[in-house]
Order: sequence, then C-alpha cells, then structure tokens
Amino acid sequence: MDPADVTGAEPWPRPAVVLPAFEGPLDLLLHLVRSKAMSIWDISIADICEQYHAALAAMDELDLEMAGEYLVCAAWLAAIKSRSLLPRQEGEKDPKGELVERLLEYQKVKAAAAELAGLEEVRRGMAAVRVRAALPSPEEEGVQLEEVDLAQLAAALVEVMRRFARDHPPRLDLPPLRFSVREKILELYALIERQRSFPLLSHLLTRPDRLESVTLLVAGLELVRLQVSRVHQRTPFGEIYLTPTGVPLRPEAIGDV
Amino acid sequence: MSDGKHLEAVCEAVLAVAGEPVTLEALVAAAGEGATPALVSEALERLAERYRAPGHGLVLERVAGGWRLATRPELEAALRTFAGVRARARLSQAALETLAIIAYRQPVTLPEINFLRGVNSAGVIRTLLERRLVRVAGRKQVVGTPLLYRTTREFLVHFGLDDLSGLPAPSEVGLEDVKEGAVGP
Amino acid sequence: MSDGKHLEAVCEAVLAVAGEPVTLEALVAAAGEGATPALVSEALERLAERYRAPGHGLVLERVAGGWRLATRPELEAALRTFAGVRARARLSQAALETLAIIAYRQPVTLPEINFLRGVNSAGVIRTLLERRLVRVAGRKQVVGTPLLYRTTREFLVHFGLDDLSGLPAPSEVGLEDVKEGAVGP
Repeated sequence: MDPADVTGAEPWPRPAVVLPAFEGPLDLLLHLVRSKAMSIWDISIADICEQYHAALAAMDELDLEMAGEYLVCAAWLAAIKSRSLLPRQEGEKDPKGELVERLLEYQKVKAAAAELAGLEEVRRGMAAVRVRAALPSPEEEGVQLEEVDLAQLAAALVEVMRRFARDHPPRLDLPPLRFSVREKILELYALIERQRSFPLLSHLLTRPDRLESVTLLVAGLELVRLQVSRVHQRTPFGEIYLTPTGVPLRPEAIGDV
Repeated sequence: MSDGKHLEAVCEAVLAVAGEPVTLEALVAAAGEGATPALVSEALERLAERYRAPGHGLVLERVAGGWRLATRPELEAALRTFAGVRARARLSQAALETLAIIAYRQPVTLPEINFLRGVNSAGVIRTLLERRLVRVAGRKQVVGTPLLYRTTREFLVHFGLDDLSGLPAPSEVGLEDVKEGAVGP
Repeated sequence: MSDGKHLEAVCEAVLAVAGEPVTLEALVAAAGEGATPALVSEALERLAERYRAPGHGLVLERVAGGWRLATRPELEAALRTFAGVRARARLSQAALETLAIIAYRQPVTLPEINFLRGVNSAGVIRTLLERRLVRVAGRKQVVGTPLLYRTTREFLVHFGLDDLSGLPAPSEVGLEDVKEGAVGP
C-alpha cells in the first residue's frame, strides 16, 4: 500500500478472503479484538496470536514494506505470549500491558481521525472565494511569513539550485592528453626497427588505455605518411603489420602532432 | 466615512479578493479612518447574516483566527460542473490518522507517529507537507534530533476550525473501552 | 431544483470562484437540470440588482463574453491598504529563495547570491533585513569587499531551531538533495 496515497483508494486488490483494508498491524489487531467481541482489557493473548497469524496468511498481497511491519508485530506478539506463559513474580507487570496500552492509544488515534473525516466531509464542497480586485496593479503573491517553515526553506534552496544547474550546464571538459602522437611515433619506430615486421593491431588491442590505442594508430598512420613504414594486411580483418621501408625517421619531419 | 454600510462593503470586497481568512485587524486597517474593531465586527456579523438568507451562494465563516468567504457546501455539484473548479480529494485514512496524531500531540516527531500508528508514516508526512496541512517546527532535542511537526493555518481552514481549541476534545472522541475502567488491566 | 433563489445562489458561487468572466452557457450548465438561459439570465439580473444596493462591496458586470464579479471601483483605496498590509506579512518567492541561500550558505555576499539566483537580489535582501531575518556580518576580503550576510537569532526562533546545524537536508523533508560542487562564482 502506498502511504502517500491520500485519495482513499483501495490499498490492495482483495484476495478471495474478504478482509477489510488495514492501516497496519495495530489496525488489524484492533479489528481482531472487536470481531471477537473481546474487550481490549482482557485480551486472550494466545487467541489473538493465532488469529493474527491466520489473518497474515490470508493477506498474501502485502507489499514488502508493510509486510515487514506486520512481521515485526508478529514477533512482538510472540514475545508477549511467551512471557505470559512464565509465572509472574511479585510486582511484575502483566506482559500484555504494553499491548493493551498501544491498542488503546491507537483506538484514540482512529477515533480522532474519524472526527477529522467528519469535519472534512461537511466542508468538502466549499471553495475559497477569489474575486478579481479592480486595481490597476496586481498584488504580489507570496507565502504568509508566519507559515513559512523549514520544509519550504529547503524547497526554496532546491529550487534555486535546480534552476542554477539548468542555466549553467556543466562545461564539456576534455582531459589533457596523456599520450602524444610524437612520443608514439618514436616508440613505434624503435619497434619496427627492431622487429622488421611489427603486428600493430595486436599491439593496439592489448593496450589498457583506449586513448593510448588511438594515439598509437595515429602514430602508425604518420609513419606511413612519412614513408618510413609500410602497412600489410594478409587477410581481411586480419593482423596489420608495419614494416620499415628503409627510409630513416627524421625527428624534425614529425611536425607538431 | 465609516458608516455601517461602508464597512460592510469594505469587508465584502476585501474578503472576496483575499481567498483566505483575513484577520479583524487587517479588515480594520483596510477600512481606514474611523473604523474600530467593534464597528468592523458588527459589520461582519451583519454581512454573515445577509449571506444566510436564501438566494446566496456564499457563506462568511470564522476560521483559522480570521474571517473567510467561501462557497456554500451544498453547491458542490454546481461548482464541479463548472470547469476549473475541481473537487478536493478526500484525505486517506492514513493521512487522517497521521494528521490526528499531529493535531492532538503537536509538536510531534516521525518516530512518535510511527510508534502510535504501528506503521512508517514518512510518505504520508511528505504528502501532508506538500498539501501544507502540516509544517516542520524545529527539532526535538533527543537522540537523532528528529524534526518536529505541527499543523498549519491551512489545516484549520481545511477542517473549519477557528483555532486548535476547536478540535473535538479528546474525551468527546469516542472511547467506549476507556470508560470501563482505569488504565491498566 | 431550479427555482429562482437556487439559480441566484449557483450564479453567485460560480462567479465568485471563477475569477474571470463566465458565459451564460457555462452558468446554465452549472445550474443543472431545469435551468434555461432565460431563467439564468433573470437570476443574474436579480443578482446584479442586489449588488447595487448600499453595503455591497462587489458589482456584477456584463463584460465581453459573459458575466463577472468584481470589486466596486470606489473601494480601491481600502483594497490597496489591504494589499499593503498583506504584503508586509508575506515573503515573496524571491525573498524565500534568498533567505534559503543565506541560511544554507552563510556567510554569503550579494554577488554570490546574485550568481546563484541569476537575478539581482539587492531589494530582496533589504526586505529580509527589515524583517530582521538576516543581518550584515562583516565584509568579504575580496575585490570590492562586499558585505557578508548571515541569518539572525529571530530567524532561528521563527524556524524553531537551536542553532544552524538544525537546518534540514532537503531529503529530510522529502525533497531531492542538492548536488554540491560546480557552484561558486
């Protein structure tokens, strides 16, 4: 059941067993006490425990949050039951006392809620009168100062920050380049000098950093452009080899890359 | 000029544009020179009387410490037909229980409400805050310093109360079981 | 039921909440079964006649496209006074936002507030100073040495707080928390 639902809709679809909609475990307990025509004052704890479990079993459509609350209450009832089985010592309170008190308090809450519902029902059809004032300048609206609370203050801050974020979208910040093409050209050149036939694709694919792979690829293409290296690929999608052409790499030819 | 008729007219005009309860002081101020609280009160009583006559669609009510003009409850159907005026949704049982706890025990914290209701009421409180029926009124100086809640002026207007003393007294709130004996088995 | 008195009441109620001209057809529809344009027109004429009597603050006027309730032009002074009284008891949305920035970011300067709000808030700060909700707390040692603002004791009392650490995180009142960072001129 959605506690935020104030429209009074059915909390959950009713299963085959018709149970009234309960506001929680205390509501259910109160219902059980009443339906057995028991007085809250002399509840049979064994009886109520049994009934409570039976009712829970019939309500298999509880949502998880509610279910947790019903289970906590079941554990509480079980604890009261086991304590009441033990002989009581002199001056020790009836373990049921706490249950009785909570049910009485909850009964008061329900009665007060019913009073409010009655007041509301009478006034539901009323609407505040709002006639336009024959004034040249419209009055500024706002909130009554005495009614402004911390929730509204926090809401105002959220509104400012939301608007600020909308009017100041984060800039597209490019991180500084960690790899320079120049550096990679020199690196690749050393590799092809040494290996004669260098498997560029495998090398690219084993780099941990994607940016490094991209830089290496560009460096490879630069070597080809500078006619220092040739590219071979024996099968489509196969390995790409770089082989030296014999033209030496002149560092000043690399240019500003 | 502050003859009775003029005061009635001023009160009617001010209340008609206000859209919310207006205090007697604000009405006296609006009426200007020569107006006194006593004279304005009399004018308001005459105005209220006038609205009670047949053929009137409005009521002048005392609510939330002021005076307010509202439509007659029995004209609900007509207003609902008229586009632009939506019927107010009834509060759910959960909202009513939570409001009842806040109204009678204010200021009160969420843990206290949760204990009394036996269910977590955080979502309900959020809805009540949005509807301005309750407000945050500081923190309780206990472990966790939970926020304290109170009812608002809008709460009084919603339920037609002049102030919190107008809440049905707790003893009037039907407690058949309590009458049977002292607290404690 | 569509006797004349009922029609008058319906027209009065609908016009009082409409806030704009209402067409005859809309009024006939609102009045429900048995109402006819002729009957509703007659009821409107009687209503207009009634408002012309002394002691009334409203007039029922025919305007483009329908009927409208408005305040009597000669009551303008009283309505202005009332608007002034009411404005002094209210905080505008701008004032509330500025107060929130000062509360959560104090000490803070006007340029910082203007930066966050995107509009000049000097006038709003003046209002907050007058209401004693904020105070000047020195100058910031930056270019222009702008004044620093903080909230006052009255602010704490108003919101029921012992100290500023009690200001709730937005999530505590059911709102989404503000993302920090990236903010600051």
